[in-house]
Amino acid sequence: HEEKLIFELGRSGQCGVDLEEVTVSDDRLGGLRRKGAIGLPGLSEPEVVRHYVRLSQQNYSIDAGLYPLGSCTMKHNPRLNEKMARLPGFGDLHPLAPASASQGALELISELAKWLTTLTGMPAVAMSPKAGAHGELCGLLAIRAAVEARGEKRLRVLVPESAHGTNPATAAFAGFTVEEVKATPEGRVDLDDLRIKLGPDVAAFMLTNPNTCGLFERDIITIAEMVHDAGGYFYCDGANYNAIAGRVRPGDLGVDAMHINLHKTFSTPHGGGGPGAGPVVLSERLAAFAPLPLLVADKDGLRLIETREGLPGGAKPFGRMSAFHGQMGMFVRALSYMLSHGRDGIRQASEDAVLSANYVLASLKDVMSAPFEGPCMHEALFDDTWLKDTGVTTLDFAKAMIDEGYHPMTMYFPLVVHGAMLIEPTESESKESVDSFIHVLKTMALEAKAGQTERFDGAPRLAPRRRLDETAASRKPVLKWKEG
Amino acid sequence: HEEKLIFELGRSGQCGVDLEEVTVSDDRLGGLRRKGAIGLPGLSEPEVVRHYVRLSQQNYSIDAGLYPLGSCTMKHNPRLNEKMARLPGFGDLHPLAPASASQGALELISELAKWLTTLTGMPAVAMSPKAGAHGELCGLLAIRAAVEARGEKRLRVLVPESAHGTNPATAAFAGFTVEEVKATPEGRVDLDDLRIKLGPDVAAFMLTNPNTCGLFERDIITIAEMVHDAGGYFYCDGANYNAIAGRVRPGDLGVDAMHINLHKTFSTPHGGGGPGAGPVVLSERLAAFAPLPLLVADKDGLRLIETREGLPGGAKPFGRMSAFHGQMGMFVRALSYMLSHGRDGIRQASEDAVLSANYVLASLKDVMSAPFEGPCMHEALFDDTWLKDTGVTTLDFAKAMIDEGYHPMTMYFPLVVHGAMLIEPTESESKESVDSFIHVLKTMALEAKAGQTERFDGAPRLAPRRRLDETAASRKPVLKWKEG
Amino acid sequence: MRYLPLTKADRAAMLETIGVVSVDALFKDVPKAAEVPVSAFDLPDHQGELAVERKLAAMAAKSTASGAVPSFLGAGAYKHHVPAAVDHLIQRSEFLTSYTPYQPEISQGTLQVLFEFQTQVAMLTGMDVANASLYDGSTGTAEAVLMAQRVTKRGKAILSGGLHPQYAETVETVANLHGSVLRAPAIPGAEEDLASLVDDQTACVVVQTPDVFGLLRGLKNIAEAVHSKGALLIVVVTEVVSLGLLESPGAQGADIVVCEGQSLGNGLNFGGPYVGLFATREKYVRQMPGRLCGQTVDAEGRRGFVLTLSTREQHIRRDKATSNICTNSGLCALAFTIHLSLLGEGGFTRLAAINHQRATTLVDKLLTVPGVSLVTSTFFNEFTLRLPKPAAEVVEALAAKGILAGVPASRLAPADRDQRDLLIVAATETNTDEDIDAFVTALKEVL
Amino acid sequence: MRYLPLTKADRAAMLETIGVVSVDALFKDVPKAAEVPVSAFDLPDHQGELAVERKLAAMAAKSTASGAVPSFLGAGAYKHHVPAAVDHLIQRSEFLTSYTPYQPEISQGTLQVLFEFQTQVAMLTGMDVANASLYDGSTGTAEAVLMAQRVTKRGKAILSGGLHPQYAETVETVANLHGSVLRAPAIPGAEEDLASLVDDQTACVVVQTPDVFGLLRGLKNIAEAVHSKGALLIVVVTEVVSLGLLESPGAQGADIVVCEGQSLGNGLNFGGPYVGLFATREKYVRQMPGRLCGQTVDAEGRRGFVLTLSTREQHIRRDKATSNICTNSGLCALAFTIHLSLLGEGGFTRLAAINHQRATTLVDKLLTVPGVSLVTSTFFNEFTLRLPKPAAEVVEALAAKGILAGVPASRLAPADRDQRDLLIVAATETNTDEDIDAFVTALKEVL
Repeated sequence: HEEKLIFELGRSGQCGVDLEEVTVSDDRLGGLRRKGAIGLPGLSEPEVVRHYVRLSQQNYSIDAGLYPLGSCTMKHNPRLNEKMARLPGFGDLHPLAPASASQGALELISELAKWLTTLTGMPAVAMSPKAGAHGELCGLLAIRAAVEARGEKRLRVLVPESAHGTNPATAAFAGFTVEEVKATPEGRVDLDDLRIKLGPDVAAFMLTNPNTCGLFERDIITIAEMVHDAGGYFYCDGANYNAIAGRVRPGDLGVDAMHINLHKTFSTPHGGGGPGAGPVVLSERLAAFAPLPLLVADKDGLRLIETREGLPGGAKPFGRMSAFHGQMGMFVRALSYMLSHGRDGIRQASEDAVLSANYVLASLKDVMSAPFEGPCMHEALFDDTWLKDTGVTTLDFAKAMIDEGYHPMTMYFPLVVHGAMLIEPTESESKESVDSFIHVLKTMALEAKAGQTERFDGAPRLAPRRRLDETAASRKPVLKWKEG
Repeated sequence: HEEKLIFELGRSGQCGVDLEEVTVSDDRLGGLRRKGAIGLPGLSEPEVVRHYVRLSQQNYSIDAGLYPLGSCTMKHNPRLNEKMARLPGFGDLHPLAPASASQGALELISELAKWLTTLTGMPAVAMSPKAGAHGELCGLLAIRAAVEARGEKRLRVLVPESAHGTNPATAAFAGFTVEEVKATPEGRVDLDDLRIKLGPDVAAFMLTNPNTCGLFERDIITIAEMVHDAGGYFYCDGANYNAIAGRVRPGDLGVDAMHINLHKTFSTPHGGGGPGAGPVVLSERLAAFAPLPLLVADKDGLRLIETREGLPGGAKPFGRMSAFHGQMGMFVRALSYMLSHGRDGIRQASEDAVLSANYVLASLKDVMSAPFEGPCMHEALFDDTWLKDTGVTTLDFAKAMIDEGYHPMTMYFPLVVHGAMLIEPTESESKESVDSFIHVLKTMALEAKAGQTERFDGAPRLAPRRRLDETAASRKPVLKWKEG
Repeated sequence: MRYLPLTKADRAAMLETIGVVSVDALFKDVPKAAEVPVSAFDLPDHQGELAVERKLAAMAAKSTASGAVPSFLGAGAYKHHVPAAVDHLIQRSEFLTSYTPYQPEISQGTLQVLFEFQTQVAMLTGMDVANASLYDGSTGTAEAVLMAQRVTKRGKAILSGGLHPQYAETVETVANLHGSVLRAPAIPGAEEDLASLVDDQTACVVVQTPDVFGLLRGLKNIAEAVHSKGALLIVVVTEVVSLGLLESPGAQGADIVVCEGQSLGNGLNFGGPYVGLFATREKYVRQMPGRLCGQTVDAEGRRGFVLTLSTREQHIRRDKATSNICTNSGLCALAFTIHLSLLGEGGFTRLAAINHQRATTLVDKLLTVPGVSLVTSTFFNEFTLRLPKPAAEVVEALAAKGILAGVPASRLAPADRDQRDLLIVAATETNTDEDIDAFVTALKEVL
Repeated sequence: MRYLPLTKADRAAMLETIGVVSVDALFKDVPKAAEVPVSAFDLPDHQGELAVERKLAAMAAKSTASGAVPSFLGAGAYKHHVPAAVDHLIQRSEFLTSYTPYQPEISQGTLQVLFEFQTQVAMLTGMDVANASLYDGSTGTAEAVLMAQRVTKRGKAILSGGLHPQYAETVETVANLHGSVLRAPAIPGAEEDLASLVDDQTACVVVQTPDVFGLLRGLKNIAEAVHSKGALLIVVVTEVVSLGLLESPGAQGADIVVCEGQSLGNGLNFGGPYVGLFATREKYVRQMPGRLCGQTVDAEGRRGFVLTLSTREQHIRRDKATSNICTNSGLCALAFTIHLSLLGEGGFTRLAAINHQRATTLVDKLLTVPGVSLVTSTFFNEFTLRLPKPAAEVVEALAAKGILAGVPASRLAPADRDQRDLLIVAATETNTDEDIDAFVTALKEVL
């Protein structure tokens, strides 16, 4: 079925809402009344509902199957959290309602902040960043402000070569120059290279831990000390926090700032690409520089400090990440998740995530090839050595998984591994589900190696679409519908 | 994908809820504590959610496509109605809460009753029947009580041969013997035959109008008079009320009782086979016999009379259809639908339903064959004359529609038409949608007649299952899962 | 008119294809005298969503939701916590807006759910087979009596005095048409001697456990007595959660078991829609009312499910059908099945234990109130108290204090003076210690 | 632990396959000193759904929902009626629980929605192209300024005094890193002379309309001035519904248009998540931040959609990317698109007219209150009043009477003494005549 665009389905004179026609005068419009039509199509409610139901049916989802995207943490999204986020006292509360009318919401933010700081062992948290990359920016701006407060000028940021693209992008966005630190053959930070590159002009070292190869950085405490000794700050990318939450406190590792992807570790739904939320926990050294707004408690209850007027003692906010107070809807979901799991459940979830990934690694490492020695953390990394001479690429293999009812794993990331395949089953999968997945991958791998490559050729075949021409799309971009 | 049964997926020690383990003593259990295990499987929440999401994906639905089931009225189910039914004052209200705590719910029932009686032009309505067939039963029991109150004995009920199976089944259920009245070649009640069969032992004539051939009974007023003249009551099956609501009042036609399928005309969702709701409107002659509970208003507000104690003057309820007060959840949805449409919208909906059916009839009658002259009401009836000698049956044709993305139409009903195909597009379909449907049927019909019958052979092929062996299922019924 | 996709232009084009000038021409078979203008209806015109929502929300606000106050109402409908996943899943378009699964190739979702439901119901009740649900417990009980009349070819149905009076009235309304109904008088807190009423004209005896007063009824003796006369024992359970703690009716000799399934997956809804569970022994399967889902294979040999044994049903058998029912309570059955799947063996038995423990705690505290005594020595999550004054007055007085205290027995049986001071009280996992204390305190105040 | 499917037995079997004796062995790379026992966390253990729901519901009950009282709050977030179908559809598993559509073969649903969204945004804003959404209006504005700095290779950004102060602060936080930001002082109710501030170092001028006080800003003059200096005009719209009644920024010469899209499809949510709309001229497309969805064909020639121009993005370009953003506000954009599809041209323009009419009615009634004057001679659905006493005090006094009267300008700009008595008031289609009368009456009482 080819579902048309709403612009092709709609027609003038039709409408999916019933609103009265009112006549308004021009008196208070300053001559700015719209002259032409907008061009929006008209559709009745039944047509709109069917259109979007049909479109949804062309999507894969975690509710319908295992979603083994390494570094994305596609775990179960409890519906309780959706229900809680829709409580009118949260979902229908205006961000500029008086503090007296907002106590419940402020209490929720306060409670979530307590969970985040307690779990991470860090003294402070900036709640307002709206996604992981936004959290990185927040952390780097706090570092920048701290460096400036010390009267120093440090304009370099170091990142490992295996880093997520957001790390260098954010550092550049925050006005730093970026330099890469090499990886060892064991897939971890090369301490010698780090030592060479650290210096009085380095503001921060950004490290994902567990790292993007799915490994825990064994020398992390040494790394933190090296960075601190050089006068820099240690930024930890919390993308992989799901492996260690409830068991390891980043604060104990010497981390100065770490963003937490609530949509990964704490299961707010990915929603087809957002919204996320990326609160940043901060060390004692950075806490004072947290951005506005600040949440404080006094005798009248909780209140927000939203401007530089009336700051509490010592606060030196570097600025503001966005209007209002952050992703409240995601906060409610995350707290609902945390309360449900409890400290014991969060720890168990981390352990199960790691257990599942190692189970996948152990079960597949003989038919596929793993570039690094295990154990891994919550994701299992393979390279494409084992596909050599088969004519099958990582891409082919991943796309063929679609025909078996699975979303592909993360491919070609991290960049340090050739033809990388990064598999993260998460703690939400049953053993039976993981076993089926392993069985399918094993079967496919053996076929590929045996030269039975038909299924890989131009896969997928059973999806709503065959492979799409991405080159044509970017060569001559068609970014909106045009009549005719 | 073959989705296992929960019993095959689950395992002991797993659970999808977190409930504390409490120890209870036997003191107040009278020695009746359960000894053995029940045998239920254990599954975590993610597994349960995925299981039912995957199962749902094997279903067709009105949200995803046109559902042309004649006599079933598969129309759009507005989500507003779902939201309204979940308002705590309706959805979380106990049926035996004190009247003082139930005023809002009683007001809703009262308001819905007003809409139903006003639209039908009937003085009273019994709200408690839980589905259409239950409403028929309610109507016949009221008739039975009225006959008995007159000191008469009338044990026959007449139904047309084209009637829904529920009509004779209900009449028998209510203790009547059933006799069929013939149809004319024009697909309507044979008045001569009716006249012959009416008599002093006939309690009621049951007629669907518009009838099951999709036609309005032109002589309905005469029919009512004939029945009344013979001392009987005129029961109208309201299954097809969707064609005339807001335009014709059954009360004006001489009807004594008519059930209204809220899940058809007033769009409460079919839910894969229920729940429905079947309030019965009653004429002056039957109103006194309406079953308990009765809703009355007095100085303290609204209240229910639930037992024979304290009946209002003249009330002679024949009994009780069910515990409590009927399908409240459906009442809310239906009233939400009515308020949204208004009297003008309900009329327009009827007109559009009739228009669409006639459009289908006009567009297909040259390639398929229609047994009766139009215009039809809200459903278009075809027979299988046009399939003669093609080797394709009504069943084949209907099943092949599945491969084109459509639910089949109603088949082999009404029984008076050979190989019947009854198509009801409803008012919820856009012209474009109906045009696509017509185009597909026309293409298929031309192929069938041209001898291109491959697609019909063993259709469907693209559905989650091929044709299922119903004979085997009923010969040796397997009605539950068994271990191993 | 947001729900109607046809535009004026569409209508004109369609009329042209049909070959008539106006839609009125399509109604030509309607007698002119019977057509009325829209103004004939004293009802409002169409309204936007916001207006409808305001009106209905204002109405709903005039009732007291069970979740809004301490609430101890039972007597056939129970407030339980339903996991959020249940309501989410039943609202999926593919479940909510699909029809009866007559076309199995594109209805395996609904059908497999029904097969799972039937299996769960058979397990809970301890019976061989179950159907795909009936409207509710009360109509299911009536169907059970009619089925017993068919099976035994006898007319007399004996109803225990502990059967919920509204169930008994529902049974009487239809079973008297095909035989006779004998209702034993209610003896709150005690088992009546039903065995002595059974004779060789008896089709069935109907016993509810826990009974309407909350008393647990042992079934083995009555089963023996009934079977010795060739009659059937019908057991009714209005609180299905009790089956997590108590012996199943099937294990005690029941021939037909009917339950109200509302407690699992479904809200109170002021009495409906609910879901009737109906289970029986294998040998009676072809006499069962209602839909049945059965397992089979498709043309490629894959397991699949279909509606089966439809030769019992009205659309085939017409006036010879086993029942006139052609609807089940599909979506409510789905909710039941999902909730029970989430619970599983462990969760369901723990839930039952918690319910009993809550009721026990409540009883013990209420019995500290002077003048209050316990009528039901055994109970699951519901029991009956004798109060020192009419229970209906007490309930009203407590409602004014924001407590829904229970159901006065007089509401169900106003003619029975002996029941005037009896209050039927239920507790579930949703009742907190604070709820219980508030009840006890308020009761002391009003007595 | 209802969300964790592994049982003890599963874990043991998996450990055996891996070849280790306990899960601790899998954490062997973690320094021992850094591992803490679960007791190290001063937090509760896991809880059931009912307990969590009780706790969060009790918390939520301590806030005043906008729908619960007459509410006139705006200043960047607006209470509108969202049709029930929107929330139903966005909760479908396939939208809610899917990832970014990097695998287009199994993500056409999300992708086509984004393509529709981009088209709608381009239409509303009168621009050539739009992206697939950003976090919200404020961060979108910051991105727009950075983009202007990239496009013009100049550093200076001039912000109108009518720009929402929290937007201005968001811009300053990042744009100062790559240039300088000049904020014009706010002159409530009037347009400042921005043109005179533009020089050949200027990258862009940012104007909000309706501005934070509700005043409508004409853009043609400033567009001309800005373009004559080779700079870009960035237009910010915080109330996207205004575009149904007012001329689009694109038609008035804007180069980049940023809107907060919350008003359509999305709830107030105490400030987030919201959805930023971002549109620009064709020639700047490769300098845009954020995801873009483009049309293409699949291997069989069928139309399909993919994420495109990703060479701008961080996962390819790393530190050379146009932005560090790798998330859009997908589900909020979906809600926006569904709501706008339901509205269509007719519904959207009627909605805008109703909003203006509501605000006009409210203004006229409020101006009957002694001492109250109107600061903004033009407005859409929001305006600013001067009160005879500090607005923050009045707001608190009215809140105590159950009316959320508006946003005191001093909350956004406490340092500006001139704004102390200014109250920013919004009205939408959700405000009834009764709401308005209650506000007017209460205001008379507190002044």
